[in-house]
Amino acid sequence: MEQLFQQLINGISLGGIYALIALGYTMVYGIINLINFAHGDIYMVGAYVGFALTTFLHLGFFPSLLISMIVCSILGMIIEKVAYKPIRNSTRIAALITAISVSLFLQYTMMYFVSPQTRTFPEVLASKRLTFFNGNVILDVKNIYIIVITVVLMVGLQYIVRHTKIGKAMRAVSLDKEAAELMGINVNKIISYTFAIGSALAGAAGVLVGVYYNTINPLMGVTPGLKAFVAAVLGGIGMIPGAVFGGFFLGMTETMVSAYGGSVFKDAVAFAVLIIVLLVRPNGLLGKATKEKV
Amino acid sequence: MKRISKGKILTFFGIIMFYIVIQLLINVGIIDSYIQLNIVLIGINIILAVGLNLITGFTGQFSLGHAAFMSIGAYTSAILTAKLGQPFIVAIFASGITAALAGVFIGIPTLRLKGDYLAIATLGFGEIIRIVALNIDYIGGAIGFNDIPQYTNWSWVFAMTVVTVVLIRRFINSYHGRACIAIREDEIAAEAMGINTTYYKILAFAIGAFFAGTAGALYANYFYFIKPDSFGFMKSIDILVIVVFGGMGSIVGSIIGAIALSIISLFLQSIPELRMVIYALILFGIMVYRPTGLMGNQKLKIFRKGGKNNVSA
Amino acid sequence: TGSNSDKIKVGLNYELSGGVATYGQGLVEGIELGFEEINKNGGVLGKQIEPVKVDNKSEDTEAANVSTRLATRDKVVALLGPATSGNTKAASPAAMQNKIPLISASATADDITIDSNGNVRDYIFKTCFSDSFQGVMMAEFAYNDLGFKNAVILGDSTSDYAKGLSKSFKETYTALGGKVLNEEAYQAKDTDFKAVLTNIKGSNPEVLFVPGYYEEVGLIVRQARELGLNVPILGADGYESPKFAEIAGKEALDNVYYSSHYSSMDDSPEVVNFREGFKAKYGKEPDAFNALGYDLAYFLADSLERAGEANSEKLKEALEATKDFKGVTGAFSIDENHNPVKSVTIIEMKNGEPTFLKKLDPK
Amino acid sequence: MSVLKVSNLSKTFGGIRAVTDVNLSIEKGEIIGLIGPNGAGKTTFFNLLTGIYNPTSGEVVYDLNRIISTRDLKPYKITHYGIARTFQNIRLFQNMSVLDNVLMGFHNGLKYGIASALFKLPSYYKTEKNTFEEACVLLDKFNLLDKKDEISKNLSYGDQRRLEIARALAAKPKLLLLDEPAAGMNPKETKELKELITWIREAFELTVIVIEHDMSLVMEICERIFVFDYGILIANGTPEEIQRDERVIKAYLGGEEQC
Amino acid sequence: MLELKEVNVFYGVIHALKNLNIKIEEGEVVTLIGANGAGKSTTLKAISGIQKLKSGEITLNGESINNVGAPDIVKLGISHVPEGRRIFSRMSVMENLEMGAFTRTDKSEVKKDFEKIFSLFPRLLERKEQMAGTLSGGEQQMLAIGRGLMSRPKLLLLDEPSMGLAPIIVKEIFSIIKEINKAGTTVLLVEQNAYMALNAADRAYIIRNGEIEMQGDAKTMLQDEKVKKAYLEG
Ligand SMILES: Nc1ncnc2c1ncn2[C@@H]1O[C@H](COP(=O)(O)OP(=O)(O)OP(=O)(O)O)[C@@H](O)[C@H]1O
Ligand SMILES: Nc1ncnc2c1ncn2[C@@H]1O[C@H](COP(=O)(O)OP(=O)(O)OP(=O)(O)O)[C@@H](O)[C@H]1O
Ligand SMILES: [Mg+2]
Ligand SMILES: [Mg+2]
Repeated sequence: MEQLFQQLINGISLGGIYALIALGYTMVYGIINLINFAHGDIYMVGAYVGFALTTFLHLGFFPSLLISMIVCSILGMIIEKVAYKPIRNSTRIAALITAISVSLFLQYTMMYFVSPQTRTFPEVLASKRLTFFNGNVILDVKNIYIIVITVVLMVGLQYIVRHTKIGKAMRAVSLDKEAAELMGINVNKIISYTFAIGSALAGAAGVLVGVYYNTINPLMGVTPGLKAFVAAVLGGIGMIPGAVFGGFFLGMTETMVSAYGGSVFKDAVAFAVLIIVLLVRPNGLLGKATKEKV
Repeated sequence: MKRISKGKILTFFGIIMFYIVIQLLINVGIIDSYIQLNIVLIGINIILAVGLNLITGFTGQFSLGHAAFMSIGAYTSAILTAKLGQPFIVAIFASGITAALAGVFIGIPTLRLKGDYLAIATLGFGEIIRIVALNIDYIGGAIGFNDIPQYTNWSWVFAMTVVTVVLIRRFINSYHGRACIAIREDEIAAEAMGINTTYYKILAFAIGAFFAGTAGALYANYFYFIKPDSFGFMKSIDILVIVVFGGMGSIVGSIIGAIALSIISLFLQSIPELRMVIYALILFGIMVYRPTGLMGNQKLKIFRKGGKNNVSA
Repeated sequence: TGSNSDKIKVGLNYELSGGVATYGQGLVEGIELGFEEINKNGGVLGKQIEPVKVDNKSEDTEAANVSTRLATRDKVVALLGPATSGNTKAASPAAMQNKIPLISASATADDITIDSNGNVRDYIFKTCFSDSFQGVMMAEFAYNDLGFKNAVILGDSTSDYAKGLSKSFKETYTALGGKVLNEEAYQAKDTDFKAVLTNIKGSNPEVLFVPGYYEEVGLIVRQARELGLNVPILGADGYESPKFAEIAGKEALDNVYYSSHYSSMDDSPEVVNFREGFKAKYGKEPDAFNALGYDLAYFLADSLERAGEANSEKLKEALEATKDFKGVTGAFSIDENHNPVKSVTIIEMKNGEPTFLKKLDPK
Repeated sequence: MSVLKVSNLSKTFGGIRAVTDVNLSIEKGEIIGLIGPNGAGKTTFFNLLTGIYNPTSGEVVYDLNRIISTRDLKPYKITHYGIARTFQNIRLFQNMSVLDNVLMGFHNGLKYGIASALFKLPSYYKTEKNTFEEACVLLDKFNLLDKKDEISKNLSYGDQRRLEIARALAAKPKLLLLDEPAAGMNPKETKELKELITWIREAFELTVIVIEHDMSLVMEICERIFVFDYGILIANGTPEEIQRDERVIKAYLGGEEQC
Repeated sequence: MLELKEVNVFYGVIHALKNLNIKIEEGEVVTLIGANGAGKSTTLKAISGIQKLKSGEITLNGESINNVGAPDIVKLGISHVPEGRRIFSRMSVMENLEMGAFTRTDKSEVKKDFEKIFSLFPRLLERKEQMAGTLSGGEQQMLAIGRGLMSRPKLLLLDEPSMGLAPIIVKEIFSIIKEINKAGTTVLLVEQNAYMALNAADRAYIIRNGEIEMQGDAKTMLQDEKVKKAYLEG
């Protein structure tokens, strides 16, 4: 029983991290229909910026988080301008390959400068733990931070995208860029904003996760990037609550597989669940089935 | 429409000559084991890329799990040749068949999934295969499968590459192939033309997977050693890169893409620190300056982003 | 083969990019430091050693490609690397065909030097422990010295190293009468192990055996302690790194034991010299890979001297005849299976510092 | 003989009743007009007839070569039954050539197996040659032969519409469904289209159902007209009857002058 | 008000507009007619800034708008209702209309305009929350026009607004055009239905293969034999 509670907490904590990364992913995804493989690497850059700020400049957690978000949003906008803008009208697969090239570029440029070695974050957040059931069930306060931040961001983003003018413009751009221009929407600007927001989220996730797990390396974005992509798809592509839901779902699935002794096949089962979910709900858990009208 | 034209005869003899010349060069030692190894690799990559091109380039089904088919073929052949002592030709066929069966198996979800949803499902499929292989002790699990007999040589690679290219080309030029292209262009209209889209999508997966399986067999029986991680997600991406680099929906493109990328990779071996950075820049350059790939042209555009075709997800 | 000029070419086939670039780069740092020192001191056989460094992208195909290239194009006298067992196996055929010795300092699989029929692979050597050796040692240590009767194994399911260690640990441990309650797994690059650790905690083992590398194990140790799983954790030479304590945290590391070649506690002049030299060149503390690479450089130089000329065939014979080579990771001889006969140190982490606990000699 | 009989056919989307309780039957060889205000459910009706949507209730029964009822309607099977259609938003295979588009139309009639394709057996050559020739004949009839190698998306709007009809005819249907074939055509082109439709009916022995907002076309070539409004079949009759029908005028045609 | 001087447009090698000259005065309804592929849509695209000119100049009230981007042209008071509707398919009808008013800041006036659009097209009111992509063809066309009007343009460019609409609605559309024109909006209308277009317009241009073939008073053109033969008679 206590174990089950502990596993639920583990699942939610892990899910919170996936959800946090998936948020930025789905944001960019939803607006320009691009599987932004570089998202995981922007997250990595965010973690390194946070590392540098806390280790060398001895800044506190929140200033580092903020600066890292700003740096990442600028990086995101630059990437968009330099890499994605020129291929905006080409095929989806060409865009995917471009995104992969950006991803490799970020990974290995970083590796070139900082070496592939793992670095450790200084303790910038005191680790406080809450215990229940005579100390048998433990919850790290950092988890609560991550989950609260994720949920707040989700609500905020959802509000922006659904109800503000700029958010609606983002959706309009995602549907038909030319028509959006005819409405007076500056498509370039909107896409830049989208990348700025998405990348800032990645940066925030990088610092948070870096602090949480304490280790960072230049390839740290690969697996979470993939998992976040899975989470985003699982929840329904381009849907902000979907990304969060998908993140938690994925985290919980992986945890429960391990909990029941399947740690060897943890990822395999997670992918199998993904495939099954998609077969049952081809547009993701929260996605609505929209048949093309002919 | 004459059956045999002069051009065809010329091409035929050209291909035969090419084979003989390379074989001679190998015999006299001008082509050493290093060049030979790279020729084998290029051949294997051509087979993989042409097969994936059928699935992704022609039929329009986004697949990120092609390496899994290769892996199935490689292990099948390894078991048959190393453990069961079967002849290579049997192993190659069996590899193709097992991979094709897997292709059918993963093709079935395509009934329901489209675009990125399909991409992630195939990616997941590839990962599942890899993780399962990591944990089967019979085939060595994570430790890998060692001491596979080396049967693959220039003749086998040449023969299999030519067979793959010729058969897939013929398939494309038949009404079956046209049906695949039609599905890529407009699935609803294709159905209205009487095309059983499910059937053709699965068929494309099965054929592509078959050849990937044979490529896996050639691979396993050349390199002595295989392990599940050689057929991971990045390998699938590498194959996709060849296809896109060469041009979606262009078989010649896939061939040129395989050769070009192999050569680029050889040049980059000696600059380890910047290798991947330069590789990334080359990929990026091609995508920006020739988004349709080396041999691609406008007419083969697929997966258009945005725009009015975006009604469904 | 061999080089006639005033240089001796040595091929370095390492994982310099890709998934396990840390290990490859770590080894190369050690090797390059070693060669630098050797060359400064007059080289080998009066010639300078010229390393030809080529990247294999952490891929086995590429490893085979690179070793063929080094053997046929660059005409090297010996091949060093790759780092991992899988890539070393892929690189071996080229060495065998071209009759050039290949030495790996970190490919620990048992079948690196012996093929599936039990024959020795003529030109393949290794200077590190075999997985079976460390696994056996740690199983005996757990059962006999620490007196624990049941254990759980938590290994990296993607790593041949962890798989090999798990296998031999389990065999020995059960043969001794111990019980392996559970075999759990994680995957390289995972960062969250809480689910599996919670599960392990539920099965109440006396000891936890975690074969793997310090990046993941550091996190595992840390998270285990956070979850109140305070049983001893045992492992092997993959733990050897100053980063280990940084990642896991000092307190968490109490009650952690591992087997290793080299201990930074050791203050023999060679070791001190190496540590100083390494810090001077790279500005950081060396880890096990650095040390193994460093020893590999000296081992090669030593064998070349004994061979008398830079000739692959002669070198092979010299390698086979190695007796009591003394390196910073310990002294070893090469046995008839081309494996080192090397004693293992068991190290206990105390307050974040590795402390010498015991030395075990091979049987 | 009724080629098509529809009974009590309904389709709802959520709360929207797109087609409600429609009953009608169509005789062999007729040209039928289907008109009605925007959103009246005409296209939806076509989609029901071709299996793209499943009806909420009711039934569709064809009597072509054999009896086909609702249950068997799968989009990819309809050409097999002898039904072909065009789409309101042109759906050509945009990046394929004009010729290939028409060749696609023949898909259903082609019979050689994959093996013949891979090994180029005689049946491959024979079938490919025949279809190629048939396709050329068809393109010629539609004045598209000289453009056969153009990429279809580069055609002008009118040509694209004609190509879509040619492609549908290639499937050798008994029943042809045209959804707003004259949209985007000028009066002159519309006139050519009228002639074309009457001609193909004769030449291919077809039954044709055409949805159109261009009254000149509907009134001139259709023998019978059905009028939909809010999903309900509100009128049914000859062009003259329809033109005089008060309800139709009020809902659809509008008052006085006709253009 | 708007003038195109010697405008040339290319799509790759296709020379779509050849030295085009068009002049539109304030308060006019001008129509542009021509066969398929003549270059009508291209002309509108050039004006609204989504198609780049190869050479020539477009001026609005005497000032060149060659280098003004499409979004800024909307702010200058030009609204383009494109061919093929181009509604935002996965947004609701209401949201589509809001996008039409993207450049406006006068909230209360915008609200009034919503009402106005709904009274012009009651059908849209019924479908207010529906995803635009599932509307019928004609409903989508109404939405496209409504959306175009939401920016309160001074100059409205309409590309085949009657396409796919029921006759009764077509009549309505033309009376709406007249109405908004009376209220002060200048209109440039592209139509296949030349008869109705000429009836509604003050002046007309006939374009052929990217060149102006004829121009003049719309009503005179209605009587012109050549025009009758080429564009009016079915
Ligand atoms: N997939 C769908 N989901 C929701 N509503 C739909 C869907 N398809 C059609 N509708 C609704 O059903 C009604 C009928 O649409 P349909 O397309 O059949 O009209 P139509 O008669 O063809 O009109 P038009 O002449 O304008 O093309 C419309 O109100 C439309 O909004
Ligand atoms: N994106 C494009 N790429 C290439 N050619 C184009 C493109 N758009 C239009 N064209 C060509 O430019 C010419 C003019 O096209 P445009 O769309 O302006 O004609 P239109 O007068 O609007 O015709 P329609 O009545 O069919 O709408 C045509 O020959 C057309 O084929
Ligand atoms: Mg319709
Ligand atoms: Mg037009």
